[in-house]
Amino acid sequence: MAIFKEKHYLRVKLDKETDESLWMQCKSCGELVFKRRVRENNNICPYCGEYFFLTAKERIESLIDEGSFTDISKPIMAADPLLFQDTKPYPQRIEEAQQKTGLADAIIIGNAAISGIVVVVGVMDFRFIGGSMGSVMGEQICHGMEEAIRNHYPFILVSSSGGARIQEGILSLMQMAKTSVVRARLAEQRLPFISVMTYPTTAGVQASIASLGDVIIAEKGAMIGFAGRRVIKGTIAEELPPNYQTDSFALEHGSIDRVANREYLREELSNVLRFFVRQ
Amino acid sequence: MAIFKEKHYLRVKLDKETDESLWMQCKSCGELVFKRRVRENNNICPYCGEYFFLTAKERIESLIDEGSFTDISKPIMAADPLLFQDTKPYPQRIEEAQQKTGLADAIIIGNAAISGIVVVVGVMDFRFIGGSMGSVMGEQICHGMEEAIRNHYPFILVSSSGGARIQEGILSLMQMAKTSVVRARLAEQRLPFISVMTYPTTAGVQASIASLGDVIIAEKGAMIGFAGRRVIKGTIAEELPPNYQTDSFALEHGSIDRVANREYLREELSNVLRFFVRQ
Amino acid sequence: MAEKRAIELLEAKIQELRELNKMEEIDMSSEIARLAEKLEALKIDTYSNLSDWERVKIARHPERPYALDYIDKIFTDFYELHGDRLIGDDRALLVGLAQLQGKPVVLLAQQKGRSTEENKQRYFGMPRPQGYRKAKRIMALAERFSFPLISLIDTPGAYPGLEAEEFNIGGAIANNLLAMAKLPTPTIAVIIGEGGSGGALAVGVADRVLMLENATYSVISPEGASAILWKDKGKTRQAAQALNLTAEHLLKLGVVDEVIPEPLGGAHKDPQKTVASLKEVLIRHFAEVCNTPLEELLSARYKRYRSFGCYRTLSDR
Amino acid sequence: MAEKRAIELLEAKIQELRELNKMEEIDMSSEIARLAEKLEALKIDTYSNLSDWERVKIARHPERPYALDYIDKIFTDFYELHGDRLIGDDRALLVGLAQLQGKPVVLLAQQKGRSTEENKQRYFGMPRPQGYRKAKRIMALAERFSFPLISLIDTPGAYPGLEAEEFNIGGAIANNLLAMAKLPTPTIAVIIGEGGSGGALAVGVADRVLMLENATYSVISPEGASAILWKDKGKTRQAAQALNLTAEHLLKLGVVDEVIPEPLGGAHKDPQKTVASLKEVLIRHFAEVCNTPLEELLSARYKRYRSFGCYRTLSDR
Ligand SMILES: [Zn+2]
Ligand SMILES: [Zn+2]
Repeated sequence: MAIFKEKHYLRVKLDKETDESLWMQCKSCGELVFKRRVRENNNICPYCGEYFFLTAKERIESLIDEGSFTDISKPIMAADPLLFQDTKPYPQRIEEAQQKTGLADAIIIGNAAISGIVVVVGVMDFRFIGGSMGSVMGEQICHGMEEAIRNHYPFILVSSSGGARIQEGILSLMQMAKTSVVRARLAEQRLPFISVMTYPTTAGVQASIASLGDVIIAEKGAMIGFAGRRVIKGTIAEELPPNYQTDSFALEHGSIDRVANREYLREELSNVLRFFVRQ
Repeated sequence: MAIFKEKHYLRVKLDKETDESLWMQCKSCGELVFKRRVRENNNICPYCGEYFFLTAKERIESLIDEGSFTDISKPIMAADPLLFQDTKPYPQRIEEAQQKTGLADAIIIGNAAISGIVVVVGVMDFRFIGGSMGSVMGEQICHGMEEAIRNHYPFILVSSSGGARIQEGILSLMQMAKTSVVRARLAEQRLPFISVMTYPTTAGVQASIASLGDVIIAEKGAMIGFAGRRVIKGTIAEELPPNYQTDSFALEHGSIDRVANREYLREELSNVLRFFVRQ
Repeated sequence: MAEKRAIELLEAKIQELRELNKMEEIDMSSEIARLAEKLEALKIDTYSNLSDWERVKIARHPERPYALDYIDKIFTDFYELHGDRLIGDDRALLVGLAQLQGKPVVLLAQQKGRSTEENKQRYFGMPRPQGYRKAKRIMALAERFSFPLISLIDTPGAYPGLEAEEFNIGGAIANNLLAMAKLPTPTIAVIIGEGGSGGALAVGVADRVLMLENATYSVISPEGASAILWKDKGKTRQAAQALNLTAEHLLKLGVVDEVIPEPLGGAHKDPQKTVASLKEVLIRHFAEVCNTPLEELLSARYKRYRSFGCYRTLSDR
Repeated sequence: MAEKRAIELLEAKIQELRELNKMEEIDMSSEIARLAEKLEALKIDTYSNLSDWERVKIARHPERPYALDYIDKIFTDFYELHGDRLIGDDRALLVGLAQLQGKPVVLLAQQKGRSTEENKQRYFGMPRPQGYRKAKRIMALAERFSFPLISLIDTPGAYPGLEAEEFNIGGAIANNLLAMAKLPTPTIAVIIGEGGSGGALAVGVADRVLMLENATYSVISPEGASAILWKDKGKTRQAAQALNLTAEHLLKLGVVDEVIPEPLGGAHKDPQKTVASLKEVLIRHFAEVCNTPLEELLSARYKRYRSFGCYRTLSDR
């Protein structure tokens, strides 16, 4: 369930006037920063170290060997099986998201190399309806795993998602099962699956494919969990610890293997991949 | 580790003078009870419901179809591989235990029927050095499982043990691994193993074969756990709940499947066996 | 609804007349028959065009039969097994062995409470990680002994709470999906009440998915969808409609294989009849899956789940 | 021990002379050589007839190399993995991937703390259920990717505490024994310090069991045995003797395959040398198990554990 308000997480807020400009303001420390410098710094504020959101493409750039990426996403986009309409019709939401992001849906699948190791990688984009998993994302993840099986590559999935996409109803829920059955095949083939959880990896995505990695690495600052703080507060009125559903909470409670700073994530991946790939 | 004082658990205390007599006194309610009546009542006090200890033979009687038992224990007894001596030599302890119990060691293995279902059953006897598991018990349990495999019978183990037998040192510890490797074979053969935990099932026995049942049934009033109350109090000075390591504690914390009153244990076994045996 | 009140009054009246009929000399059977006819017509009018939101309320009706009611009547020798062997036991998700048509099966059953006290114990039917892991443990038993597995699904969702998060409820659900994907034994899931999102799916990946007529199955509750999408807690009716969460819709979407009819007005109006319908359908599918070679089942299960989803190729655009 | 004091004084003296030798014109090398000879003789006198209780003290020596010290020097690229995916992470039992001789392996390592703070985190090297279940999870990884598994054992025992019991530590240990019995990959266990009962065995069922000369491995601690059997906490020396817990004894009993020599006085006297010995022995066995067909390994592992024990047939009586 995409239960998060986007604005709460969109930490990079560009002034409309200066959108095209060279400068941006850090929401965390308030400093004006040269945008290229931020970009070159993995979208980390050079002043306060705050992580800004990475688009899927920025994430790919920051993780893989330069120039090694080939987009192998299936040429598909969302249909509207339920003729879903809330405050707008679903197709309109899709179109707006596509225009905002330049993506067909909330995930890109590609071939790439990480320190020379060839992998299939899937990267979610939170800007696209909260990175929500509908039929397209489910299909792309399965397609990615099948490509990995076909070519005997490791599979890497970088999650950034509020959960299942409500607008496709039960079909979104079924993507949790769908990705799981294909994940089982990947395991049968003894191919490694490294799951990278970033901010946020929650609800239907955390409760399915993202939690099924052979190794699970969280990016520092990730949010990881099933039911959001608001849901729990609403239902149970329980006091939640300050680190609730943070990377440190997940590590402490044993649901992930490691936490890595963004700038070391590439190295982290290359370190772990080396065990699984005979070179 | 046999970390319990026997006297603490031997609740049936016969007056030396009246040992041969027809009467006994219940330690719990103080009533004088006709011994035969207690015996016929599964060694439960007819006045207060207190469970008295069952010897292995009494336990067998109370669980199986009358007259269906054949002792198939291996004709073995403890050696003294370490030439172990504490306040007495180990062979002397063995001999005393043998004389007290009329048993070769702390377990009997047999063929028997429960509601007509033929099984291999192993039953421990706590009177024999605290039901401790040394080489003989480990071998007998393995032998029992192998008989079950040979004849395609279910295997039932009724535990009553303080843990591994100290006097055989590391060889006792190895019985935990030994029974586990044979248990794995039983599973490969898809034969059911029903583990019955009685008072007490602790330490090395609870931390190996007794916890590996396909179904685990505790007798009401059982004690189940790894580290005894004294050990924890001694090491950690933690406050322990009043039901610590009782049957209800184990049920609540998910380490056993069911709790059954002694008088229903036979029925309980026949109920569960029926699922596994095509008749 | 005024119609519901009228139905209740009419039902009461007919009952009174039936009592009179027994006790007195006067024969009232023709009057009774006429009234019964009227009642039937009124019921059909009232219930056959239930809105999706009305079905949600029926699915949640406090008198609706719960899992144990079906287990009692359809299975024999239910032998409950407790505990995940890790942390604890969960009373919202029961597991055990039982016989169906003389064959041993493994049961997974989500169970709500009838009383406040029972609901406290059963967390209002919302399983915790302890429950999902107990289910996973019992799947291993089903595998070892080739017991078919039958799930009865009825939950608002997995329990949202701090302890559940600490015990990695998301991971527990995910691992159940994986386990059910591979489980080498016939599996059937029946949605008998609320099919609440991941909390339902975690025991619902199966060779056959059956669903009672007024049960619901959804990625999110209408309340949740209303709050998130409309930013308004009151749009539950619209949300229910939009979500396509009824059995009829789910049958069309291929998520459900067969819809089990309920008495007019819902299962609670005639539990016995509901049990009988469910039993008939379940037994038919049970015979089918048990008579299908395992390889075929697994391959069909794979294809079923692999193919879920609906999208356009970009050239359609 | 007066001898130990003498050894320390002599060592200090030799060190002083060596310093002098460097700085001054005077050649003291013959004096140094003579003293070194004396020192060696004294050491042999003192250490070569260590009582079992003295070895217990060496095995527990706070300066003794711990698991991470060996991992650092013998393996490359240690990549720790955290968490059991159920409850938590355990710092007394570390798991991870590493390379040995250029081959990927899975490591299980029981790790004590050096400081009070570290010991608090590591529960003095006593793993909790979280640790054993993390180990079991990583065994599944070893199985999937055919990684050999190497355990470094050094624990006073599994952690005794309320939470550990609540999380079924006995069941966790039992299930590890079962998992290691079947694990279809080569396995080696090395006892580097204390092999504390079930808490050690839970990661110690293996194709090869190696042991450092002054390590111990026992069904119960000397303190525990003393309290239970002698009803006297002071009989630890006798208990240690009676338990046959040293490497030499365990080799004879067939529980251990090879004893790895330590420097005189114990591993902490010369950690580098100890590491080198351990590495040599480990690598030799590693090559052997990796070159043995898996079927053979599993069948030998079965036979090994099936045959443990010593008893008389009743006709011997
Ligand atoms: Zn900043
Ligand atoms: Zn009494």
